[in-house]
Amino acid sequence: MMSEARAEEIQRALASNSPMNRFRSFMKGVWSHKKGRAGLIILTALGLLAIFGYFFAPYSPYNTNSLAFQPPSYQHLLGTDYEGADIFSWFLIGTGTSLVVGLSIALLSAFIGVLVGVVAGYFGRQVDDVLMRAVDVLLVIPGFPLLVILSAFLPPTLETTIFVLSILSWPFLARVVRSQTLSLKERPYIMASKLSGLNGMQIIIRDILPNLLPIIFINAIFLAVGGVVAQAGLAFFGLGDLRSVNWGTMLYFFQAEDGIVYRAWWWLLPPGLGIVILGIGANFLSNAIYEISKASKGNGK
Amino acid sequence: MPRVISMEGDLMESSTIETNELTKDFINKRGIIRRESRTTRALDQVKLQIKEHEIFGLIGESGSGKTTLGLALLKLMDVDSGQIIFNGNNIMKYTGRQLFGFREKTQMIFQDPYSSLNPVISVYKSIVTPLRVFHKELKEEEVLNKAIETIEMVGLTPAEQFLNKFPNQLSGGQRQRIGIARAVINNPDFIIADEPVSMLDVSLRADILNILLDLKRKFGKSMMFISHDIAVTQYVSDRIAVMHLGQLVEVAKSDRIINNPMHPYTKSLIDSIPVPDPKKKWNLDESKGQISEYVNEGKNECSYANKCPFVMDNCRKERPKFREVEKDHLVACYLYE
Amino acid sequence: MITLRYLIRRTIYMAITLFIALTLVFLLPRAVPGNPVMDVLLTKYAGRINPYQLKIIESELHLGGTLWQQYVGFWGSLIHGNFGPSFYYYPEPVSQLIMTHLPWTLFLLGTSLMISIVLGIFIGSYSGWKRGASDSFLQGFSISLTSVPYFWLALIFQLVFAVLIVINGFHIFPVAQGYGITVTPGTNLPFVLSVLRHSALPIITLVITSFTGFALLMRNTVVTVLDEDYVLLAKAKGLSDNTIRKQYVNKNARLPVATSVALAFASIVGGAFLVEVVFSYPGIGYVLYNAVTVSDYPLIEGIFVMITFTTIIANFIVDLLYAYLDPRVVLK
Amino acid sequence: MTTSTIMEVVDLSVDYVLPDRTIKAVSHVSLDVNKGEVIGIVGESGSGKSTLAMTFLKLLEYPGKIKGGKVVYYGSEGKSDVLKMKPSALRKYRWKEVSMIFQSAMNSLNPVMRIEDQMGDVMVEHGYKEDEVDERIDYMLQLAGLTKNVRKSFPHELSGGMKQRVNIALALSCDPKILIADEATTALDVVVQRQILTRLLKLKDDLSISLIFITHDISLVANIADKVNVMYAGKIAESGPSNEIFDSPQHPYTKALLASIPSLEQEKSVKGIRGTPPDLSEEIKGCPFKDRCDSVFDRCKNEVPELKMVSQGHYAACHLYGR
Repeated sequence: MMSEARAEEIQRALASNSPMNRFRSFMKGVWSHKKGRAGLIILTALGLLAIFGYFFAPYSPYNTNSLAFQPPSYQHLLGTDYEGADIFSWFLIGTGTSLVVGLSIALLSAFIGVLVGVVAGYFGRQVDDVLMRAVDVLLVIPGFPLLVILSAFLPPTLETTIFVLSILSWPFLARVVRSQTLSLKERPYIMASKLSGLNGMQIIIRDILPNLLPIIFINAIFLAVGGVVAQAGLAFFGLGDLRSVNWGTMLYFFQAEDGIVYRAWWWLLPPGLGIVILGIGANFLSNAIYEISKASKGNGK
Repeated sequence: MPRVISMEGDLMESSTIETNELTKDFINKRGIIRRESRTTRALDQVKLQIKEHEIFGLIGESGSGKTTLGLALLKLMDVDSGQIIFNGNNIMKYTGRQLFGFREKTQMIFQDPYSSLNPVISVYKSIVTPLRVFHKELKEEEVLNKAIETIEMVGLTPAEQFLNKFPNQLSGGQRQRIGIARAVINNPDFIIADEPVSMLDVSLRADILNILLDLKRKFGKSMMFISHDIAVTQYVSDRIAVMHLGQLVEVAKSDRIINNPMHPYTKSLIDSIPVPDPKKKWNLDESKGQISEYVNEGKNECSYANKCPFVMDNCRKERPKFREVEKDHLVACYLYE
Repeated sequence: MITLRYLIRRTIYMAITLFIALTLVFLLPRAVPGNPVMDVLLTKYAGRINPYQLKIIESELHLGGTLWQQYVGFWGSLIHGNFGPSFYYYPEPVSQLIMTHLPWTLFLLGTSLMISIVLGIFIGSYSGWKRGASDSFLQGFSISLTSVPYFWLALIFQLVFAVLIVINGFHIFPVAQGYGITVTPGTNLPFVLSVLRHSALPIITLVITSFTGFALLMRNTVVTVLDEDYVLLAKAKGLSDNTIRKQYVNKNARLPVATSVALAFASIVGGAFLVEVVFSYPGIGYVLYNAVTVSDYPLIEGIFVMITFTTIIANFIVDLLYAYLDPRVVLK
Repeated sequence: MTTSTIMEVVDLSVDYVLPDRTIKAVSHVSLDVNKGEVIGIVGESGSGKSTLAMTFLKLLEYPGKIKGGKVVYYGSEGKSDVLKMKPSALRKYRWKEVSMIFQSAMNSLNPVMRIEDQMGDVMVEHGYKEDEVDERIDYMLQLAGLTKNVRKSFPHELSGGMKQRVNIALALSCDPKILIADEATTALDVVVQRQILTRLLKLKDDLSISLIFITHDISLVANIADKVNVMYAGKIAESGPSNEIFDSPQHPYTKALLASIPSLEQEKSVKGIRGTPPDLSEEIKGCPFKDRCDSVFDRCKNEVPELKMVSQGHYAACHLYGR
């Protein structure tokens, strides 16, 4: 029998492997990675802006008591728009809406994409054929015109936009997840799990999904950014809820109300730069995750 | 020990697993962009018996169907026709509970130490899975004790240093030992070791082979040892079967296969093995061979007919049956009829 | 290698895709409660279209009868290339409108895609071959560009090059439109020059936002290919760098780029549409934008069908091109 | 060196310089290659044998770095250090003087070029005339045991064995003086391996070239090499005529290696070598084999053993031998 001390030692060793600990050490890895840290800082800053921006907004976005098309000043840090509303307030509040839209799209489409991809990849045969044909068709049909036609017929709300964009965003992830699943499925350790009596769902949850996490996470980040951009594009096209305050509607009104004629650069820059910064943060973070997961899986040969 | 009468009427010891006329075709046609479709017979009426407490070696070149046979025996791949008898039961149609019961009794050791362990699962979690699934009644402490015992049995001491490791923190040899520990922890009746040392450095192979021999000695496991390396196979196996393009061509005790190969294919195989002895330098006059590629297309003929220097008309008319040419030495070749 | 069998299969596949897309177009307005098409006709266009014309439109758009009758009628019209009349430009047929504006979009798309691919392959190949400084520049450049919305960049360019910068009273580029008001459309030099000048900013916008994708992909594959044994063997053979690069590296590295063109096409269409809106460029995107603004449903549907068709054909061409570039691919 | 020496490696060291560490892949290796000789270089993974082969053609790339030493080639125009050659001279030297069959010959053919073009470009590069090239392609394919119609094929249309033969044809296409085969048959089945190797050895005799045969398979070396170099941790542990190496191995590593492989000839129980090779990115004190060696003694821990002669032409780097 084992000695008491040894048993304790073993217990301690096993405990250090809890999921919480692994997540913590993963985050530590991201933080100590140069790009990862930059990405985390950028995205956290934007996230904080999204959550608390509303409280810091100096004006209501519907307060149109000031003069129109004023350049930045102390009263209006980012100037005013065609109605005299404060652009800085619009931007702060719009950040929240835009990010919520992006995040919802990412969650919804990642969920569909992963589900379809894993099921098609793991169970194969007819299930795979049917699902992948659907994915192929959706990938071939040009996304933007389809978005336009869907949005044109559906009620113009933010929920519609999220729904429509999610429906159109998942196929690519599904394909990525499927091809990864196909290659994972052939690994001997999956066979070992089968031999150990695990069933399909158990294998997917235990063996396949954890290996896909980095790639799912990376794709979800880009789905979120893509969602923000696509929502802005739709809004710019006059589709979706134009009463909602977000980066997309800011750009729509800039175009529709001749911001260009008034040379209102202070109106044009904030929403676009917001998107660009979001994109850079996402890129940094995903690069870091990719490199870290590659290094940790490195076979050490 | 119960004695049963085999198909040929010989008296045989009881077998753990046996197959009857196992046949499997691969038809290449998948995807929109695809290459020529043709049928390849990967298993061609394979008939064998693996006895209790024996290590049964299976040798053959790449593409001979030896891995397919391994997967078929463990029901990891479906076959087209034939029978697999495990512990006296025909397992061909097993699904659900029956398959689950069969899984409990079988295991496999894989070739690639790098992809046979899930990179995101710790050593401990990896090896205790079979216990957790098949023996839900075991207490956490019992599982742990069994894990430690098994890890030390495969030569990794002290075990606690390894429990918590992830595969990328282990060397190839250590990974392969963990793979073995996972295969034996549930005490299965039958294990398939598919090229378990071919991806390891030469100096590490011997220890793995000795572990397998130990397992047999201590626990009397039945094992099928699949390999392309005849010297290695001979070292661990009691009997050896030679496979060529889906057909078994010769089965005998290990030393008989090596010292008295009969089938022309076995002969050329044994002949081609490099021997660590400079006095046996290769004769350079045999370098005429054209490389030609044949596959088993499922015709009723000897799979070696296209390459065999002794080929006769018979060989292409009907495939030769196994004959017992000397005691326990089966050869499928018309030269011995 | 391409077989007849493949061509047939592929055609069937394309037909199925188109069928699904069109059925979607048919079902969508009918799935929304309270027929939005009729609503729009009755409210928005109440004064402009008289009740008699309304009846004609209703039958031309197959808005009456059972769903199945409507569906059959819908297909009947489509086969004749008839998408019905535009609401806004009534009674001009949708097909006519599309035909007038399609060349503009094809010009914009074709030119930018071509420049992007060539530029991407060239820069990516160079950067992958050299690694080092140009490499991190490309990475940084593309990281900051990948998420830039096409239309925002277009607006910036418009603001800077067509509004803010004035040299001797002249702007470098025009603010909007497809050609100047002083030229007459036709095959005359002033018109051609005017068209080129007007399309410069839209094309530059599209190229800048899309070439980095190709460049980065090319760069990454070049780096991978450089590690291949056949490149090492080519070096061992004593071949010149030039030969190695052309025959061994680029020939292999451009294959994934070719596959990516199909996906890029679908995405650049959206970009082009938005950019057209910014520059009021007389292409399909601008027409679609106007159609959306005035709820001109037949026009929206017609444009969607046409763009889907174009994309499917483009995909097919890319596949053939791929089979031509890679001897391992058998299209069967 | 002797008059028939064609290549001489002198005190060669190669490092892989990575951002966070430096791996001493090859350290202080010296060896001679004589005309018409088959030199075997054996070693396990990470022993530096492939890195060594790369230096013969000066093919090392980032992060590989030559730390010191020479690779002297005795050509028709006198001797020259390969590692100091200018790019133009180097291009003339490669393939014309020394050619190579690579480790994964399966992947060493360009998938999008026809076989004849891949054989042709190198001949044109080395000055063969157009019509001559055409004939030579057929001739070389035939030498390697292939038929003419292979020349129009793309690599994916050939089997593993055929590709390997194409590689032999390619390697011989410019009449080299030395042919390096780096794990050239590792991926092949034993029967095909034997066919290909016997043909290669026969061609070597007919064309009187030298062969440097690199492998992890010590038995294979016994069957074909005249002289053997056993590498361990980037160094030559033992070198000598092959019958001496196999009949009376001196270095404990060679002995252990031979004891670890099962043999068809005699019934013996095999024994692995305990432990693992040392991490070459760390400073190794003393003998690199000391932690795995059964005959280790004090001196091994501090002093690096030099290659010392144990009998005529037979050297071992071990403190047990020599003074």
